[in-house]
Amino acid sequence: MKFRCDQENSWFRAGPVLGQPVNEWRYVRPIIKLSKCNNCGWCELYCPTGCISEEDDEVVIHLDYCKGCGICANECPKDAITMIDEEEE
Amino acid sequence: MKGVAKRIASHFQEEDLLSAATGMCPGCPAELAARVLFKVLGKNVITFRTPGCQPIFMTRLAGIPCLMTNIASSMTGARRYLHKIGRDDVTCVAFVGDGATADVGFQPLSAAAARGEQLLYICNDNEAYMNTGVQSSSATPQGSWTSTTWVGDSHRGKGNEVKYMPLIMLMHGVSYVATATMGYYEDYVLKVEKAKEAVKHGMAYIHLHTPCSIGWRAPQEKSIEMSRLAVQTNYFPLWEAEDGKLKFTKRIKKPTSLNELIKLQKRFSHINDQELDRLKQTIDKRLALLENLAVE
Amino acid sequence: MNKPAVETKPNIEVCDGNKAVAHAVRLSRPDVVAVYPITPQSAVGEWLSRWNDEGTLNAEVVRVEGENSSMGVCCSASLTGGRVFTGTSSWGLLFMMDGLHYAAGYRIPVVMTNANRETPGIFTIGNSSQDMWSVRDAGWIQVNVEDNQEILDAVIMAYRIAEDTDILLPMMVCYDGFYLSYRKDPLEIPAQDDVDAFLAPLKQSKRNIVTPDDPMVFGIPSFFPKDQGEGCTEFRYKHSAALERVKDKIDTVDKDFEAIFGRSYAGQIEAYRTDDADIVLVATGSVCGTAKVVVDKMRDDGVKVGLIKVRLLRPFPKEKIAKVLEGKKGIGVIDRSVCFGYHCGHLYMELKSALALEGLPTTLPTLNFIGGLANLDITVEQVETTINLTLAASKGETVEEVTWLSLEE
Amino acid sequence: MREIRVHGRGGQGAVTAGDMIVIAAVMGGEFGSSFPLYGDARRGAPVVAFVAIDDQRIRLKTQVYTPDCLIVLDSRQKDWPETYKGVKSEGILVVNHTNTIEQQPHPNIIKAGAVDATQIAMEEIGIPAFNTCMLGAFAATTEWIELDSILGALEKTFSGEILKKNIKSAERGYKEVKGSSW
Repeated sequence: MKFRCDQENSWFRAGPVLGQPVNEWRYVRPIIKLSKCNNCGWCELYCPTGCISEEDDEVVIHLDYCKGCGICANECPKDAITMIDEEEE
Repeated sequence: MKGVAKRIASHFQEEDLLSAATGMCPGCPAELAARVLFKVLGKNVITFRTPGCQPIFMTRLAGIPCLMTNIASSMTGARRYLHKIGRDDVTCVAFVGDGATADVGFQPLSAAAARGEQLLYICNDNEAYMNTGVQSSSATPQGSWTSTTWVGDSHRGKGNEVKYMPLIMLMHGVSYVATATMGYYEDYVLKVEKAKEAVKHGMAYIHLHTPCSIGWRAPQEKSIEMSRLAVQTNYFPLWEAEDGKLKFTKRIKKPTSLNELIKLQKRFSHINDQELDRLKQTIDKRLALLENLAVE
Repeated sequence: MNKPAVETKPNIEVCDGNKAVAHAVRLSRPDVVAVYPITPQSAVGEWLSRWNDEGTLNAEVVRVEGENSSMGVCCSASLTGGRVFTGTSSWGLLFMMDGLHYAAGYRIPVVMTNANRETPGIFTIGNSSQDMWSVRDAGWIQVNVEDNQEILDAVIMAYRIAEDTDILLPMMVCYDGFYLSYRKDPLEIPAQDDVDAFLAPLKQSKRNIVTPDDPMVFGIPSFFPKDQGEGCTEFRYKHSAALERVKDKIDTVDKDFEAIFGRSYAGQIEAYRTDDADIVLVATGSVCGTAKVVVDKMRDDGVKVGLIKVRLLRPFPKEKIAKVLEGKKGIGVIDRSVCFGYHCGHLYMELKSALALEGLPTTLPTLNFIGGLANLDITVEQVETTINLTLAASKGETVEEVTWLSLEE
Repeated sequence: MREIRVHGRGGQGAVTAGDMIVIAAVMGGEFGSSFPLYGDARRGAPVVAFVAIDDQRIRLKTQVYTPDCLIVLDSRQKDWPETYKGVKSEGILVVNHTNTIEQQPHPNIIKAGAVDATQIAMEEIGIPAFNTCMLGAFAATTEWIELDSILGALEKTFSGEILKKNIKSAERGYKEVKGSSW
């Protein structure tokens, strides 16, 4: 018998594992116009995937984990985020 | 920042206990709600989930997958054992759908509430069985299309009113009942904080309204906006009840027209004026009932 | 009634099968107990609740609202590390069917008793084995016992078997409703010290538990169907292999039990006067008591008859049974249930398949007798009939393969 | 092995009477076994308890078809033919009845003990809990079990004031039973 798992049943260690990148799910992606952004943090707050963070006073979107839902663009009070087609440069 | 605002903000320094990528659909407010939930609750939890949308995202926390038919009893078993070995510090928390709450898992939930089990139960109400393909549940609103309530010559969407779970739970005499939605972020955070405390004395139940862009056939970027509109139209009033005393946490002085919410959702695309009126009447009736019960 | 003090010496008490269960559970020191009342086993929950309220049982007793919930309570309490107990019967057993599969698939040592009773559809509360056999594919270890002392002893042994790290499977101790659950017999109630000593080896065994201190998650679905399928195949294989290990384990545990308590039940099966027997009855449950009396009586009359009492139902002890039956001239199987789709009894269907798998000649005259449904008695006369018909068949006479005892002309 | 069948109605204590005979037998150094049969109806419906006593562990798990002794708690059942079904020759009847049994109730019954257990129970206990009185009468009529063993069984079953009252009732049953034989 060839076993893949050393457990008797489906136990998994719940370590700090990142899931699979989800960038392929996306049709559109967010672009921030930094000139319009006032660092209010609203987009970070509402991003369901938690892929937006503030680094060195600048909002950064980790696109590997962005599913392109567009909530950030919809919620941004300054209209600083626009969703562009994934194919666009 | 001061006071409550500072406390809420402090949660965002906490570690995000969910995986960065989960299998949830794009724009799902439940993913956001769970992320925030565990920032407030911390790691000292055992999570309970059922087959459905929710199991996918709790990969970094101790968890037990349960049957949809008896999630509240499963929580009871773990909670009682933890109590016996002196681990009352561990919170047993469920994050499950409206089907598991209001329908197939209702009997155990009702019994656990009546026994006063110390459980934190969050109902992720997206108003239908979304994970299996948008079948009607007893939380589905009147007139809504679902894959089991079609619009045709003999029927026009779901026939009867919503089974309003939060009030049913209130009548069980549980420690804490609240309605919440991600459109009112800080309100949700405060309610989770209160629930975390209340669970030391009995059951805490949060009814979380989470628009589902797939099942509601609505634009995915609008899910947070819709959850806000649901409150502003009185479609989903925000209230809480500590030890049975009901009070509104958000009063809507000038309600937005229900049409603003309905028109975003293609599941209501067939709705005519008469049907919209009927839905409005149901909503008004519920609000009037809540106002009669409210202490402030 | 007299409440049990902590005894250091065994104590004789006249009690029924349900109280025997309750005593065994109390002595095994469970952490969480959840029992929903159902005839004919309601007293199990009554006794455990009472002793817990009176302070002689230190457990969390959950007054659940249904059997599906009692299994839910037990499963998660077991997953978090507790020793658990639930008991049920018939409709209740079927109401927890999803939970039964859950417990077995998750490989958690839930211990349960089932007072055998007819299943819904024909309204009766009477005894039969229909419920017990209906759940045989849930992946549990199942034993069925003959008398009340055996109930008590089997429940204590169940913890030792289920919680063994080689096994880690839920275990169901079945006993006939009414005929055992309400029968009062003088029982030897073991001393707490002895039970503690018997269960002590389990303290060394470690198993995975769900705790926030070292988060393990359980049964997470895979994103990729192939992984899920292959993973499932592997876990199903391991589960099935663990059930096979139960066969030897139950024999060893029986010997360990005898060393401490002086009583033995011979493990998987009990072969009663079979060595020189020409024909052998095969039965399970309380009817074995009556059958032994009849076997003795027929032996006095010169009939070379023996009895195999099948204790272990899952895994089915096919090797042991085949070994005893090798070279016999006729077999008569007594069933208290109906295996729909085969038009015979369950034990008969199991036995036929065991004989074929073990390579015994298919020409061996094998008869089936169905009786004792819905509290009907399987009487001395009926057992005599089964022996006489089996004897006739063994001599080459033509006998109906399946006889429905109370429907005979 | 001696087999006893207790006939009564739900609530009259037929099952408890059967159990106490077993406890008494065990206290007297014998083995016993008892078990009731009833449907899902409750108080008032006919109930039968099957009891067996022997000097070795009882393996038989069947009902009692050929009783050596009948205990009839409900005096009306004394007149039912089915009460006597299968009774062995040299059978004994113990019945809750006001008067001595004059007429042989069944050809196989050779001995009978009648006691007004309802009256005694009302006087001693205050409620018609007459099964313990009947046990006293059973001990006296059959002489299979010592009265002391019956009283011991009561001690295992009751406590306090209730125990005292039941002991008195059983003792009176033992003393006041009116025997007849054929």
